[in-house]
Amino acid sequence: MMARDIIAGILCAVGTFFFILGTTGLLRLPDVFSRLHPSTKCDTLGGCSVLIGLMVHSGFSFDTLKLLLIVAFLLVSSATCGHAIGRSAFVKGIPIWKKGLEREE
Amino acid sequence: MHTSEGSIFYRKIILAAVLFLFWIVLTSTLVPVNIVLGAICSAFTASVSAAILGRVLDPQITLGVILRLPIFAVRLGWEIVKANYDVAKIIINPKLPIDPRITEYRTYLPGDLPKTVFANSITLTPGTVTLKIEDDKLYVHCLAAHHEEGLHEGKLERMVAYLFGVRKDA
Amino acid sequence: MKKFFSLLFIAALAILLLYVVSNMPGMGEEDVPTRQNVIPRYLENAEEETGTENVITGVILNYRGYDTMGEVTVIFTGLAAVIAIIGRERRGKNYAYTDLSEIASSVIVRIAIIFLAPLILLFSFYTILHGDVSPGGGFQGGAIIGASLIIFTTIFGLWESTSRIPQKLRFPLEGAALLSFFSVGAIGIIGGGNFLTYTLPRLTTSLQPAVRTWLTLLVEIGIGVGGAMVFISILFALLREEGGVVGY
Amino acid sequence: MHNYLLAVAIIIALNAFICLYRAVRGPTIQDRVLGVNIVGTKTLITIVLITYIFSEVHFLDIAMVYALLNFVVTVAVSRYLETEGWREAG
Repeated sequence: MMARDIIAGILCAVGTFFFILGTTGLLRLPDVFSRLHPSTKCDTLGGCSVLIGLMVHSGFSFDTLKLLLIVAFLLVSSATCGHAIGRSAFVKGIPIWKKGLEREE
Repeated sequence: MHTSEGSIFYRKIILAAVLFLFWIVLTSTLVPVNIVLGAICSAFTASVSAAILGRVLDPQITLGVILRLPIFAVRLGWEIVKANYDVAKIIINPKLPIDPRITEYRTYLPGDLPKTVFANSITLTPGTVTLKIEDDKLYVHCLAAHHEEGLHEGKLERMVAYLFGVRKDA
Repeated sequence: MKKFFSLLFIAALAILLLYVVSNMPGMGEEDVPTRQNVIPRYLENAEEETGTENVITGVILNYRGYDTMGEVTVIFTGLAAVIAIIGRERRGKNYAYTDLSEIASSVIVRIAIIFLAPLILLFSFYTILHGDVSPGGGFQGGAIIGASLIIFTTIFGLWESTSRIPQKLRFPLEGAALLSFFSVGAIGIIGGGNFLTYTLPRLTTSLQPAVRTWLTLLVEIGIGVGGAMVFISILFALLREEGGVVGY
Repeated sequence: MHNYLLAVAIIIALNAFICLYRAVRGPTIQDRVLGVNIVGTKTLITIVLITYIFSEVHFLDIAMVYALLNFVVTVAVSRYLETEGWREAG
């Protein structure tokens, strides 16, 4: 058991926690706009955390750079995807959920 | 965006160089055959994508932007961590204390690229998602009231302005 | 009641299938029928016989070359079917394009695609060229090129895409897949071997593996380019409408 | 460490499975697209974990393809959804 493995383990655990959080948010929140929040934030951070953990775990090599590339790609693509979905819902005029309304399951 | 033939050519070469680095990372070997293939492929990709997309590398990417990028990335990373802590608190709370609203925000950032970076940073940070962008007006969905206030403080905008070296009154 | 019966049916089916699966020999065991005859030869000799590190590429492009040629033909049949119904673009005729949308595409998505498109394109070339050492190959790389063109078309519009990749360019390239197959196969026949044996006449044996590798690469590139062009042609043909005015 | 990574992979895969609920049930089409996108992200991370569990470096390429296609699918479908029906509306 090396210090590197411990750091990697902690980062992976944090990532898993955020993934579970994202899933919970996706199931609990009331409408499509608020569901975008856990998807864009928790999944991005969870994914990046697990990937960085694996980078620490594997040590430096070309594969580490590949993982870094995936991290950068994940950051750009998840933000853009969240925006694209939100925009399509907004342009289509889906009403947003206000306080006091019934939850839309 | 006044670009002469020469500067387009230089930007094509820079794009090809970036793609070549990407190729080296992908193939993860330094065999001569691979390097030759990579040089051919990246040059070909640069010219083809310039022809298909109709433009090469945004002219707003300067050396200064690339140098300031790591600082920006670290600050943005910290903001993302804070954002997640915030959203986590809301989701775990059994009462689900949310009060969603859509707010408008006017940005002074010029050009498409800074606006895009700004909008994507908004999407990644506390309880806000950019829904639509019209010229310099952004429609932002906020999860709760304090997120809206946080957005209007303009901290993120200052960060992006720092990245692209933009002054507010410029 | 109906739901109950369907559930019951599904449960019975699941039990039956699980029973059948449990009687099958385990994965990777020695006495599996597929491991008796042809697989050991592929696994042992593929690397030296075909000159490719990835056994699957060796099987697809060498041992079962005819099979792959058939698959390429299937893609062409798809294109032929689409064209038979909708027809190719003809010179001097005007077409309307269905995506003259009044809703302008988002700046954010456009900028993101402009940044990512070169990377996607380069990645597809990587997939095509490194089919012999990594997962991937001509078909997969061609599909990735097709996918990148799909997003380009959805964001920038069909008119622009068709003018950037004109039929004049697409038409000859579509045949690249079959053509590279036939020509490389014919080289084998000229060299005195079988179809698709990748041998050149009167070559010293030390040069033979390198030649095989490069010819395999050539076939991969042909399949990739041809497949991508076929995908793009099908996409354009499906989105097009006849009888309107060209342009916005 | 391998067993630990395997556990993480299994938990994330289960998460992806639960997210399918949103893709199947989601009241609006945008919900479904969002569900599919999230399942894609989780699958990507699972593939990367599997790379390190089996020490098969080539799987990273598959993970990259998955990331690219996830992006392509989401953007293309969202674009289709927002322009859908513009002709009927005038």
